[in-house]
Amino acid sequence: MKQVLSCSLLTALFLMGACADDPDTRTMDGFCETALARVDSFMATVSGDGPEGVRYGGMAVVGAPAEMGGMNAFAHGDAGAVQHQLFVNLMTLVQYDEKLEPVPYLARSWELSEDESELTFHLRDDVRWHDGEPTTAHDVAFTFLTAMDPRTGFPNPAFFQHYLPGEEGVEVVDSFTVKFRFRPHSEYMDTWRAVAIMPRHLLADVPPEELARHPIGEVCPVGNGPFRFVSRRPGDRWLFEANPAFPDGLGGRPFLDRYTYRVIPEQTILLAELLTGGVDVHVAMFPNHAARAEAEPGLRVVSFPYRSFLFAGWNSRVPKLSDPRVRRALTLGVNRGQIMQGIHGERAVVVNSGIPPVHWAFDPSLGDSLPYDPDQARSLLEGAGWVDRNGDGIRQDSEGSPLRIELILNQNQERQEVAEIMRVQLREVGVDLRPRVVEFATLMGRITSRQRDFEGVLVSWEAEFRLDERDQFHSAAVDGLWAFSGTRDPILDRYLDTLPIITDRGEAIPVWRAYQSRIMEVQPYTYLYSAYRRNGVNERLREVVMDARGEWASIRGWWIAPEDRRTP
Amino acid sequence: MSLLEIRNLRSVFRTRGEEARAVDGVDLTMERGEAVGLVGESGSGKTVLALSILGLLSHGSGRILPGSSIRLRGEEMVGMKERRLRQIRGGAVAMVFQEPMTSLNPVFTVGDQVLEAVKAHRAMDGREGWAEVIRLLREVGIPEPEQRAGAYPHQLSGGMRQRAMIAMALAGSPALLIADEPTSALDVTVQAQILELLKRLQSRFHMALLLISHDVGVVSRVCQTMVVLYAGKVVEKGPTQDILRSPRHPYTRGLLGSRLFLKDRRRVLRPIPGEVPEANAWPEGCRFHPRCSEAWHLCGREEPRLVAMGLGRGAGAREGDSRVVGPPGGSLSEVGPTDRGGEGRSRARSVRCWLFSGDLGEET
Amino acid sequence: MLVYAARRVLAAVPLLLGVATIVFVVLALAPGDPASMYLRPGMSPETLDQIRRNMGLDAPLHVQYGRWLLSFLQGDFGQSLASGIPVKDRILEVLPNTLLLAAVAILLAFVAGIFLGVMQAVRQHSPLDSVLSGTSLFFYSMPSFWLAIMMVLVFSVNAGTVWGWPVSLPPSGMVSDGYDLLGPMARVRDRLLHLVLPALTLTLVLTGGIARYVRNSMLEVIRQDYIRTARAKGLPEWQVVWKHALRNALIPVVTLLGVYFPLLLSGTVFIEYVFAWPGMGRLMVDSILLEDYPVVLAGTFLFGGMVVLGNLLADLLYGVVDPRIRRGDG
Amino acid sequence: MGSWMGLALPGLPHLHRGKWLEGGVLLSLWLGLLALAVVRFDRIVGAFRGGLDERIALLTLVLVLVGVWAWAWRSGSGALSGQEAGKGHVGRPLSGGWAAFRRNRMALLGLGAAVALYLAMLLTPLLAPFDPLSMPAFEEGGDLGLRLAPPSAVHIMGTDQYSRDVFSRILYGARISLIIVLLAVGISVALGTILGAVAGYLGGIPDAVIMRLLDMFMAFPSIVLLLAIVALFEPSAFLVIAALALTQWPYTTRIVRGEILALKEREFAEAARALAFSRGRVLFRHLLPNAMPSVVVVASLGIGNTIVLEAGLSFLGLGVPSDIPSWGTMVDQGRAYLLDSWWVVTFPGLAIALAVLAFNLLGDGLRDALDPRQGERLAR
Repeated sequence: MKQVLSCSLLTALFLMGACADDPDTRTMDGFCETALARVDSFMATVSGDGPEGVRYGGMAVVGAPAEMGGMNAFAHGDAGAVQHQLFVNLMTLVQYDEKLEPVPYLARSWELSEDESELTFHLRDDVRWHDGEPTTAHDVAFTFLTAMDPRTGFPNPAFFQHYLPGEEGVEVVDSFTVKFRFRPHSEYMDTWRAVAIMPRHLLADVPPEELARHPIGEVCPVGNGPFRFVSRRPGDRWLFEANPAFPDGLGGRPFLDRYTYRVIPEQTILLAELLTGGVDVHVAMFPNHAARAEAEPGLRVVSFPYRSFLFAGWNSRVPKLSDPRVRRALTLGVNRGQIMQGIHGERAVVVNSGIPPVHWAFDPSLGDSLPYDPDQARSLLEGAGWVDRNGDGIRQDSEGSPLRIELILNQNQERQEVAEIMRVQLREVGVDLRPRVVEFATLMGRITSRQRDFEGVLVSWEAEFRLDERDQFHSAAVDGLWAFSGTRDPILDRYLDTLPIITDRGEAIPVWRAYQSRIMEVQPYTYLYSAYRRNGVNERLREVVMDARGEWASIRGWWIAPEDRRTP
Repeated sequence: MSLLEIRNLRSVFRTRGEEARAVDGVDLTMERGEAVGLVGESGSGKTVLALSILGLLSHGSGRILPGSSIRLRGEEMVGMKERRLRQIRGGAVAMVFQEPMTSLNPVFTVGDQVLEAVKAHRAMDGREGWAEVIRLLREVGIPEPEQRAGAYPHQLSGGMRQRAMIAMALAGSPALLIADEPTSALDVTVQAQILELLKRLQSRFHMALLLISHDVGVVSRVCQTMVVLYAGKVVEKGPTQDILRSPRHPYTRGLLGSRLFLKDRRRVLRPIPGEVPEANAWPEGCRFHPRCSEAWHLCGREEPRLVAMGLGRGAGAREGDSRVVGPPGGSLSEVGPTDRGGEGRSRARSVRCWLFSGDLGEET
Repeated sequence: MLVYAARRVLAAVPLLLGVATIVFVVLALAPGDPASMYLRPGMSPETLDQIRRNMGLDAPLHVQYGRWLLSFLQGDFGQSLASGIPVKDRILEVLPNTLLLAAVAILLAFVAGIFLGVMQAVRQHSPLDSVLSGTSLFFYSMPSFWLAIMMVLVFSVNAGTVWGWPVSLPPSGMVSDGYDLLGPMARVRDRLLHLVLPALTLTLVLTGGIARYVRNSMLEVIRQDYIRTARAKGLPEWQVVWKHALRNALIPVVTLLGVYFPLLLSGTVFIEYVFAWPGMGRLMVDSILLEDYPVVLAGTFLFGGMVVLGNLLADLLYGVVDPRIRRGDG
Repeated sequence: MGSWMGLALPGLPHLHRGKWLEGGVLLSLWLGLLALAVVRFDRIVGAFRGGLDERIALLTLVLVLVGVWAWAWRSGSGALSGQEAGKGHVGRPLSGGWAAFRRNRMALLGLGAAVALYLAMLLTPLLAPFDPLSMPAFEEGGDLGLRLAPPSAVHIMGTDQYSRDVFSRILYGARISLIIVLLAVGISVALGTILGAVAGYLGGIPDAVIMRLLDMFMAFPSIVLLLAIVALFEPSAFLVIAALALTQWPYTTRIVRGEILALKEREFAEAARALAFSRGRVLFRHLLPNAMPSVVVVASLGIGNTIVLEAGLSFLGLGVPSDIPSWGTMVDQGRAYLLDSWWVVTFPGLAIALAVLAFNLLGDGLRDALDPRQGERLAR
C-alpha cells in the first residue's frame, strides 16, 4: 500500500512536471494575459506561408554562464540583456556594421543639422510591435522622454548627457519622423545604436517609478525585433521564436524558427553541453575551454577583440596609494604581457588606458613606456619612501607600517587568477598585495559608496563605443558613483571637458593620445589587458559572425541546414 | 528408535572474539510422548542446547562442533541441509520461548504470525489456514479467538501471548515441543495455567516435551525425567521423583536447597554461592568445584564423568540411556562405579560427580 | 488526527515567522545593496537613489519589515526585487522541479540504502559488509558538487567518445530544447534522461547514510527474540530477514524520512547548481546573492514549513508502521 | 635476537611474532619518517633557524620517532602482559569502548587515516616538496610551460594553472581545511553540549527557550543559512568558522539534552542529589561525563559533515580567504581545468572525500563501540 502510494505520488509529480512546461508565465498578470493574447492573435494572422528556402527552420541554443536581465531598455543594462534588446527582441534606430559605422535599421535615414545640434530620423513605416501595433515616432519620443525622466532610473543616462532636457529635446514631426536637439558632441549616433525603442502604447500609462519592475521586462516582453518572446523560466532559459512580421526590407523573418538562451552556471557543464551538442553556442568561454573546444571536430571558436578590459583600480584617497610613483610601480611590477599570455595566449592585447583596442582612438604604441620592469618599480618605491626595513621582503614606510594593499575582486575565475599572479609578482618588488574575493554586490557597494572603503579593486569594464571617462576621472565627478580612484587632475579635467565635444575624429585623435599619456602618468589604474571574447560555436550553425558589436549581432542570419537540424 | 538421540553434543558460540563451549559433551535421549525437564541456572547452557537441537545456533554466532550428533527419528541433524532443517523447525520440532512479549513480532497480528507457521508446514489456502489458526488459538485456550487473532501482541496479556506462542508451536503438529522457560516471565497464577496447558497438550497430542527451566518445581510438575545441566555438562539425570528425593550431585542439592518452600517454614534457604562462570572460562577439573561446599583437592584437577547408578524399578532398560564411565585419571575400580547396564533397570539415573559414586548402589 | 495535525501546523507558524525574521535581520544587516545590480557606468548617485526608491528600499528597516509582514500575513509574498515577478509564481514554478528531483532521489536512495543496509547487517563483519559500507560511505563522504562534475565527465562528455557507450546522458537542464514539440512518450523519455544524472548523484550521496542507518537498525532487530521465533517456525531465511526483521528495522528509518526530505531540499543546492536544474535550491542561492529578500524570506518560510510538515508526516507514518503507537491504543 | 632487531627496526619483532598489523604500522612509520629525515635533511637543518611551522614539524618528527621506538620497545619486550591486564579495566565512560573499537577494522582504518592526516598536517613543512605559493612560471624569466604540468616524478600530482605544485598545496591546504573545521566543530560541540545540558537538566523555561531556538535553527536548512551569512558579509576565517558553528550546534544539543534527561533519572544522579551537591556540580561532575560518549560520536561525525560544508562554501567561492586555499577552494579554482588537466581538481577532491571518509569511519566506529543505539546521520 505504502509503495503504491509513493509510486503514484511520484508519477503524479512527474506528469505534473511534464505538463507544466508549456509557457505558463503568461497567466501571472493581467497585463501579460492581454498582451500575449494579442501577440498570439497577431502572429497567427501573419505566420501563414513563411518564406521558402533551405535556410528557414531549425532551432538554436545559446548557452551562457549567467542569467541576463530582461527586455526592458529602461531597466536592464547588463551586456547580455542589452544585446538581446538590440539584436533579438527589440530594435534600435540604427545598427553598426562590421566597420562600426551606423547603418539604417528602424530608421531608414537621418540627417544632422548644420550646427550639429539637431538630429532628424526618418523611420520605417513597416515595423510592427509583436502585438500588431505599428512602431512610430511616438514610441521613439516616448523612449527618449522616459529615459530622461529621473524617476525612471534609466541605467545609462550618459547617453543623453548632451541632449536638451524633456520636451525641448525631442519633437515628433510626423508619425515616422522624429527630431532631437542637443549640444554638439561626438559620436552622437552611438546613443541610437545602444538604446532600444520601447512600446509607448503599452507603457504610456505606467508611472515611471514602476517601469523598471513592469512585467514587460521579464515576464512577457513585447518587442518589435526579429524574434518574439515566447516563454521564460528565470535562471534557466528564455525562448524566442522568429517574428514572421519582421519587415522584408530588413531581410524578413530570421532563418531560425526559434532561439533559446540557456543559463548553465557551471562552466565545465556548459562546455560539456557544447561538446555533446546540447547547446550550439557557448558564450564567454574560459580560455582553456576554448582550446578544448577548438580541438573538437565539428566545433569552432569564434573569437574577437572586444571593448572590455581588465584593470586594478587604486583608491588614491588612501594615503599609501596617493603617490603616483607607488601606483606606477604597481604597474611596472606586474608582468602584464606574461599574465595575459599565460591566461589568454595570443587572444588579448595589453592596454594602458580605458580605450579598448577596437576603438578608433586606440594606439598600441603607447604602452611602450610601461613595460614589465621590476627594477624600476623597486626604485620608484624606494623614492616614495617605501623601503624594506626589517628584511621580511616587504617594504615599510618610515613608521614601519608595511606596504600592504588589499585588492578586492568578485568571484571570477580569470580575475582570481590574475590577482594571484599579481600578488606573487608584486611580492618580488616588496609589495604585499592581498587579493580578497567578495560578493559582487558587496564589491560594488564598497567602490561606489561615499566611504570608498577599499584600497584596490580588480574589475573588468565594458566601454561603450562612445568613450567618456568623465565620471571616472573628472574632479567635478569625484563624488559620483564611479570616481572610485578619486583622481583629481586639472590636466585630465581639461581633456575630459574637451574630448566629448570634438566631433571630428581626425581632430580628436591627437587629443585622445595626449589624454592617454596623461592617464599613464597619473596611473589611476593599473590597466592590464583587453581579452578577446571567445565563443564556442557548433559548426552546424552557419554564418555566425561575432565581433565587437556583440555575440548576437548577426543572429538574423544564423541558419542550420535541414540535415543538421536537431530532431527533438 | 528413539525420537531424539543426542550424543556428545558440543556447541560453541562466539563472544568477544573467542569461542566459548556453552554445551560440552551432552548426551540426551527422548522417547515419543516423554516429558523431560532440563534444569540449571542461567548460563548453564540450557538454551544453547535447545537451539542446537533446532539447528538455530548458526544463525546467532554459534556452531555445533564436529563429532556431535543429534538424531531425530534416526535422521542426523548435525550438518543437515538448511532446507530440510526448515521443514523440521516448527514441524517435527517446535519451540516456545521464554519471553512471550519479545518473542512475538510486534508489528504483525497474532493471527498472522500463527498463520505463517501453519502455512510454512501445511499446504493450505488462506481460508483454510485462517480456520486452522482460529482452531489452534481455541485449542490453547484463548477466548474469542476470532477477535484475538486480529490483535497485535502488545494488546494481549502475558498469558495470552504465551498461549499464542504455544498455538504457533502447535501449528506444525510437532512430535517434540521444546519449551524454554515458558513460564518464567509470567505471573504465578498464569504460570500454573500455562503448565497445565502444556501438560494437557502433551498428553493429548502424544508429543514429547523438553521443558527447560531453572525452577525445579516447574519441571517436577510436568516431567517424568529430569536432567540437570551445569556449565555445559549434564551433572545428573534420572526420574524426577528420584532426584527430588535424593539428589546426588552437590549442584543438584544446591539447586533444590535454594528453592523457597512456602509451606515448610522450617527449611533454611541455602543459596549456591557465586554464579555460573563465563562459558569461555570454565574452571579446570570439575566445573562446579569453585562453588562447591564439598569440594576437595581432586576436584580442581580431575573432571568427573557420568556414572550409571544402578537404580532400577520395573523393567525395560534401554541401551544408551546413560553411559557408564569412570574417572579420567583414576581407576575405575578404585572409585567404584560399575556397569550394571543391561541388567534390567527401569530407568538409569546418573550422577556426574564421581566423588560421590561411593554411594553407588544405595537404594532410594 | 486531523485536529492534531492542524494544531501542529498552526503551532509552527510563529516559529517559521521567527525564522523568517532572523533571515530578514541577517539580510538587512548585510553590507550589500540589492539595487547595486542595476548599477551601470555613467549612472549618477541620484539615479541609484531613484532605483532604490522604486524598489521600496528607501524606507527605514522596520517599515520595510512591517510592510513585508503585513502583506505576508495576508498571503501575499510580494514581488521579487530582482525580476519584479511575483514571488509566489517564482516559487511555484521551481518548487515542483526540486520536489521531483528530491522525491526520485529519496526513493532510490531509500530502496538502495535499505537493500545495502540489510545485506550488510545480515553479513555483519564479513568482507562484503566492509566493502559495501566502505563504498557507500565513500560516496557519502564525497562533496556532492565534485561527484556531480565527475558524473558528467563519465556519463556525458566521455560516454560516447572515450568509452564508446551508445547513450550520452544530457549534462544539464530538465528538458531538451524543443521539448514542447515532442510527442507524449518522447517527452517522458526526454525528462527521464535529464533526470538520470542529477537524481543518481543525489542518490549516491544519500545512500551511504541511509544504508548505515538501516544496518545499525537491522543489527539491533536481528538480535531480537522474535527473529529467533520466526526461524524456529521454519520460515525461510529471506522471509525472516525481509519481512520480520526489516519491517521492524524500518520503524526508526521512517523518522529519517521525515528529517531527510526537508534537508534534501537544501541538499540539492549544489546538485541544482551544477546540473543547471531550475529548482528551489538555486533560486534561494541566486536570491541570497542578489539580496532579493522577498524571495529569500518566502523560501525560508517554505523550507521551514517543509521541515515541520516532514516531521509531522514522519510522526504519522510512525503510527502506520508501528502498531504499538497507533493512536487510541494509548 | 628479537630485541636486537627491535632496537634498529621497531616493529620487526612484531612481524617476526606474527603481529602483522602492529608490526607493519610501526615499521612503515619508522622507515617512512627516517627516509623523510634523510631526504629532507637540508630542511631539518634549516628548521633550527626557521619559523614556528618548521620547528613544530621538526619537533613532531622527533617525537613520533621516539614514540614509535618507545612503543615498539614496550610492546615488543614482553610488556604484553601488562597490556592484557589493562583490558578488563572499565569504569570511565570512554575507556569501555576501546575493546569493541579495536575489533572494528574499518574504524581502525578511519582512526589511522585521521591520525596520519594530523601527522601530515604537522609535518607539512618537511613533507611538502615545493613552496605552495611560488609560481615559477610567472616569476622573473619564468616559463609558461611549467603551468598545468601532468603528474610526474617531480610533481607527483602535477602543477596547477599557476605552475604551483598540487601535492604541496594539498598538504598545506589540509591545515586550512582542518583548522577551520576543527575550530568550528569544537565551538559548535561545546556550545551545543552546554545548551543541551542546561536544557535537559534544568527543564522548564530554559529548556523551552533553548528548544524553540533549536527548532528555529533546525527548521532552516543549514546550507542556506550558511550561504546567507557568508555570502552577504565579507568572508573571513572568523565568519566562516562562526557560521559553521552556528549551523551545527543543534545536533549536539538535541543529543546531549536527550542523554541528560535519561541520565537524570538514574540512581547515581539521585544519589548525588541526595548528597545535596550543588546543581552545577551534579550536572558537570556527574551527568555530563556520562554523556561524553555521545558527544564524542557527534563531534567526529560532525567533523566529516563540516569538511564537506566548508568545501561546499569554498566551491561557491565563499570560503575562507587565505594565501593558501583550503581544499574546497582548490576544487573551486581548479575546476575550470578539469577537462584538460584533470589532476588540478581531482586530487583535492579526493583529499576531501578521503578525509571525510576517515572521520566518518572513525565516528561510526566510535558510535558502534560507545553507543550502538544512537545513530542519526543527517543529510547535508
